[in-house]
Amino acid sequence: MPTRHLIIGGGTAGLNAIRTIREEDRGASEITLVSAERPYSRMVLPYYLGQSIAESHVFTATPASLAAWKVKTLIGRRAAALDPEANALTLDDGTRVEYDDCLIATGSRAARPPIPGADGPGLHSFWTLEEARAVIAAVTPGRRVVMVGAGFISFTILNAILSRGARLTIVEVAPRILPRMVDAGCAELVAGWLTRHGVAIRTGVTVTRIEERRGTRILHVKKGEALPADVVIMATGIRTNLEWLRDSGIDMAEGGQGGILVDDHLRSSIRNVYAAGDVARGRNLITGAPEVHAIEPTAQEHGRVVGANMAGRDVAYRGSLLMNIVEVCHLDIASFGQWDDAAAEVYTAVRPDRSQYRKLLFHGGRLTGAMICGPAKDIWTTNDVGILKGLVQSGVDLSAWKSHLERNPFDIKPAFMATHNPGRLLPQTVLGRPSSSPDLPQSVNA
Amino acid sequence: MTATIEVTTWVTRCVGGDGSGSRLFEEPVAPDDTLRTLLRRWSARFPELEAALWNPARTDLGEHIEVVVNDAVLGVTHQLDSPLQGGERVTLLGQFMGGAMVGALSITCPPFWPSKI
Amino acid sequence: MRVLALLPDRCTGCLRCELACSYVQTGSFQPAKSVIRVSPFEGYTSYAPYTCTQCAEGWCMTACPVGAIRINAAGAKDVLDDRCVGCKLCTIACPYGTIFYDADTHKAYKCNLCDGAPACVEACPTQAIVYREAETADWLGDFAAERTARLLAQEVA
Amino acid sequence: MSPTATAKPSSSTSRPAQPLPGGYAGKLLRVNLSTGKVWTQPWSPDEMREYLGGVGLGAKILYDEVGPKVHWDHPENRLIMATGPLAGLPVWGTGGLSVITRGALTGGATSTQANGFFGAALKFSGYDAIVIQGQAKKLSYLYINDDTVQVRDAAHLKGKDTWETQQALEAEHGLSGHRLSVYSIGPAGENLVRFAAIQGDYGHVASKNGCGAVMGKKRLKAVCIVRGTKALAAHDTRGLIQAADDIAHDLKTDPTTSTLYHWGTLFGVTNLYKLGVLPIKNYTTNVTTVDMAGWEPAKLRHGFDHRGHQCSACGMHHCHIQVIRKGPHAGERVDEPEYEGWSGAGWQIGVTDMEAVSWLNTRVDRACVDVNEFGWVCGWVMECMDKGYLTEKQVGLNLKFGDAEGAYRLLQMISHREGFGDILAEGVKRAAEKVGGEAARCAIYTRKGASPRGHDHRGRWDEMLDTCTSSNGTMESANPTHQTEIGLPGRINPFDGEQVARLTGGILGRRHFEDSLGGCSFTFRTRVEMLARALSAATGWSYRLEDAMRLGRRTAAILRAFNLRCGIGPESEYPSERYGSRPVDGPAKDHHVMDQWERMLDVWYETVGYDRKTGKPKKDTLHALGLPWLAKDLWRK
Repeated sequence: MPTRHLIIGGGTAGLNAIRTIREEDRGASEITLVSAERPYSRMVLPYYLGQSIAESHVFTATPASLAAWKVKTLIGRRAAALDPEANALTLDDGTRVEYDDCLIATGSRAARPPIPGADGPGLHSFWTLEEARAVIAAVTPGRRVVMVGAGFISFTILNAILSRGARLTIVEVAPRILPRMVDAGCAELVAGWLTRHGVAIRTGVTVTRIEERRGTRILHVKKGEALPADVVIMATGIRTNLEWLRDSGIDMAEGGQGGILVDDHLRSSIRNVYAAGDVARGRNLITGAPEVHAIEPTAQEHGRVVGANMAGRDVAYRGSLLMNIVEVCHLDIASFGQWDDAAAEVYTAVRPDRSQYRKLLFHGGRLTGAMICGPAKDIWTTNDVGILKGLVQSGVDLSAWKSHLERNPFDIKPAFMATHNPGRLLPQTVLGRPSSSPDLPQSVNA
Repeated sequence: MTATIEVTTWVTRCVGGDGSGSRLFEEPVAPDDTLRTLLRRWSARFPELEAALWNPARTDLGEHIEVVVNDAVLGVTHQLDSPLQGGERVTLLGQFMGGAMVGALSITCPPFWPSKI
Repeated sequence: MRVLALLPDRCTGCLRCELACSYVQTGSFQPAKSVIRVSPFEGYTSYAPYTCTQCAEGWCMTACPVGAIRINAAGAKDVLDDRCVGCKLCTIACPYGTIFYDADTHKAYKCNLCDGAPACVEACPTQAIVYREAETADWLGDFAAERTARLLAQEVA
Repeated sequence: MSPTATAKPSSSTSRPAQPLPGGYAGKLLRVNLSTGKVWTQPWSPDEMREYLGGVGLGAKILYDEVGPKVHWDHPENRLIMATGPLAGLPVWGTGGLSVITRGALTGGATSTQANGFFGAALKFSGYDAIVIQGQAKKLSYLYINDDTVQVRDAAHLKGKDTWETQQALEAEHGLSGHRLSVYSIGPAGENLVRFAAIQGDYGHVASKNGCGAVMGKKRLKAVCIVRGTKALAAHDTRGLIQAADDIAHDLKTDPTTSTLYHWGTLFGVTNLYKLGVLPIKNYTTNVTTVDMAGWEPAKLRHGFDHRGHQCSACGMHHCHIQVIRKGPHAGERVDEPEYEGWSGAGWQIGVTDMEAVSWLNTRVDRACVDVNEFGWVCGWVMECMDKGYLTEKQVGLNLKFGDAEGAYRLLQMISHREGFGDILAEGVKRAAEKVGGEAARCAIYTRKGASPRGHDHRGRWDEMLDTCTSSNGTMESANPTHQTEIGLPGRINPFDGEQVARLTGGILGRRHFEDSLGGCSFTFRTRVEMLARALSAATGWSYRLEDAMRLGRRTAAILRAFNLRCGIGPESEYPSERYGSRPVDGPAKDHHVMDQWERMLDVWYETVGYDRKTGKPKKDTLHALGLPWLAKDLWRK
């Protein structure tokens, strides 16, 4: 009898697991996908909002491609309870699905702060496709949009909101923008850039209450004037979808970001139950510590590693690198690894006239974190993004280069080459083999 | 009775050299030899040199080898049909600037990158 | 597979490869849009071209959330313009710094080996870029180490 | 740029929209250093077609905007840094820059070329040329990053030599290699040395007629351009690349150009020596006991740690950075001397130690004066001291032929105008006139104030005639290249003045055409027909050999008209006594150019169609060249 794989969650982790299983077994096993939504890519929703792509573009699998992959689908159903002893999942409609092994990849959802009025109707989050549709309907030319939260999520949709012709104000409780993605120096540069591009930014502002007055939302704040808004988007963080596992007996971290504890094969405390993506407390590549990254690249690698292991290979995972990139008004901002490490030796440089910022963080000779900011048009910005990632990823010894880089943190390419990074990186693959083109539906049929 | 023929610069490539340095040849001079008869006889031994030194009809010199006789460019003390006494030093000097297109008929390479568009 | 072998000792830094590449990328000469990029390694005296290694992992390809990067007939990872949304995930996933974002088209772009007839190879007047059957390798490492060592020594002095 | 406007900037408004031809950025960058104002000026396809770019464009702007009372040091003098339609395209060696201005040596027009990446960077930034006027209040530099153009304070660059200036700007902007092209003056330019040059990209020099003094007078230390991100299109890219390939093939395989391809101009030393054209010790001799076999190109390169340092898109093995092997300057990185360096910083001043020449040559570029004029000045001082015409007390040091370190000290004195250096900084003609007596009779220059390239023109009459009759402060026809293509004989008697004059006049225009395209005179040493083909493919207009020569001759005529307006006429078309003397030994010993000079001038004037008496291009000539407006200007009386 073929092995029965169960994938719970149709996001990045789940889909990558399915694709990898099929790359490995060419269709020999049974795969069942349980997903509350049709599989789509959250990463591209901002481009749908910004009208540069059609809605159809967001889907990462279609009924036809899932059929071609020979995946049995239970779309629109939520997982309700897992019984690891019985190797069975119960869905919200009571259906029971049995498995030989399963992957928990139920992801996360937008969180709302406990502000009076913040959970009322007419207030938006931007996380799911459904929420994106609502924002699209609400944000029209000339409308006053207030985004609460100046973090990564709000920055990913900033361009799209402006491109829809709305007027945008960003309100942030912290004293500066992007508190969890960049440091203060970079934040200042970005804030200046955004202000010059017509975005109103109010930092250090605590929203105390949101009320509705004749169709207009009024955001009352602790100090200063209340803000009127036609549309309010709450971009105040996310929460993992793990409540349904409460009684499963699977080990999870308490407090903090929570998350399912996993080993280096991304197995949970139950041997045939894997976890991946936002719900998994996976290994950090740099520190080795288990943590929830809740970023797309981590979900993707998790999914592939799990898929390979479910398909019977023995693939240990080295860990994921924390990394983010966002472009706002043609300014690129990216960070890698432990960019916010107080214990690190830090070199920074700013070129205010070119809106460029660099930060390099070292432990000894090793680059453990990096930050880069600069105009997207500047070819040397985009050139160096990947090189910084490579240096952090390879963990090469840069001792000989430290004083050079301290003087000029922008001049990274010679250091990258001279320390033989391409040579170190070339043998590295996530699955211990070359990756395939992601066009599996056709090749499975063939 | 001989004349010394000195071959220098790129012209040495036509007589088995590497394009630098110089090569010396002692060539017997017959009683009724002119510079032309001497050079015609001598250059016939080196097909590449012959093609470079003379025009295609072999009636006159080509245009990118300077012929210097006893430190004077041809045309000053010697013409091509001047008689030789023996003991002359005839230098074949590759022009390093100037000259005419004779040997280098352009070979058009097949178009490459435009084919992409 | 045939790969772009980069032979830095032959490079004189004329940047003709960048002209050729940008022409293939954009239809005009605009080295800022080239995906092969020549950098200096010892002040103004040592240059070398650098471009995608077409690595086995294909970090850009696996990172793409919409499957916009595929392997083409020449074996190169290639961006499908009509799929790419311009999210830049590939640019942070690639540890080599060889996939770029075009601010004009809002798409990622990279070396696709010109579908098997690389323009940079044709354009290079010193054969510093050769398209040949080989394992891809760290083409510049030794060269860069040698040339930059003197530079670093001077800085210390 | 309307043909009749004089001495005022043209309006940039209300031009009919015409599609931009291929190869052009379409705009001129204008900078007024007095006011700090920076603006752009579109130029029309009609103007592009008739003036091309480079010296063609520059000559026209100079004629239109610099009146006779605007001397070289007047704030309203224009410093034009122009490139041309092939710059930035994949034809070999097309990073070209032409500097056009009213120069400090002749007081007339200057057109002097350099390469590297400046021209390409300019085009990729969206400009075909920079036209600089006015005078900054304090030392400044011009920064260009696409549309961001700023006049910036250069106090921190004061006194720096040109290589130091480029390094400082690279560090300041965090851009090295070809990501930042810098052309600057050295101390010599800052101190208004009359033969100060403009150097860029480590070894490329626009050196003639004191263009660096003009830049210094404007208090402009440097122009630096970030590579630029704009697109440049060719009309017919396939045709352009085919033409570029054909030119490259020609350069590699044609017997004469293949020498340049492999060795650059290094062959000059041994070749020209054999013809008596290598200047040795200020024209006091043409023979040496040095074994010339050691001066063959391979020997000049052998053992140096060499680095190719080519210009934009170039495949020649021409420009190199080398490291000094031994001696007091071992380890120093220098730009491999061109022939002119081996001659001006070497043979002309009696220095035959290769390491020393190599070092001194780059030091000349860094202090930034013209290496030829430096050679004539320095060699003149050496000879005069040797003969007792100048004393150690006068000069401030004892300088002998062959003393490279002493020559360097003299260079420093000149570039800082210290002591006797202040007189020498005026150039060899003015210094000789000032010192007078027997010393004056040893100096090598033209009566116009220009001086020869690094040759002994007493064995190369075509170049002497060219140097004396030219309107750009140096040779303007240069040595013949593929002259049979335009119906001229491939071989002449070099000591038959009439033949020489006919050839020199006959090739007039070719060089002006080349220098209008934005490329290098060495990679353009192919047939004009091939260049015209590349230009046609780039622009979409059809140019043939005749068009090329006509356009070049137009430019020559405009420059000549400019000079005549400045009062520089046929009366000054003579070499100095020493320059035109009879060689005392060597291959050209029996030939004295002055015996035939008047006849040479007659024939030259007849050949180029200029009036022998007034020096003006004849009315017919101007009409034939399509310059009726210039005919009106010149012959209105």
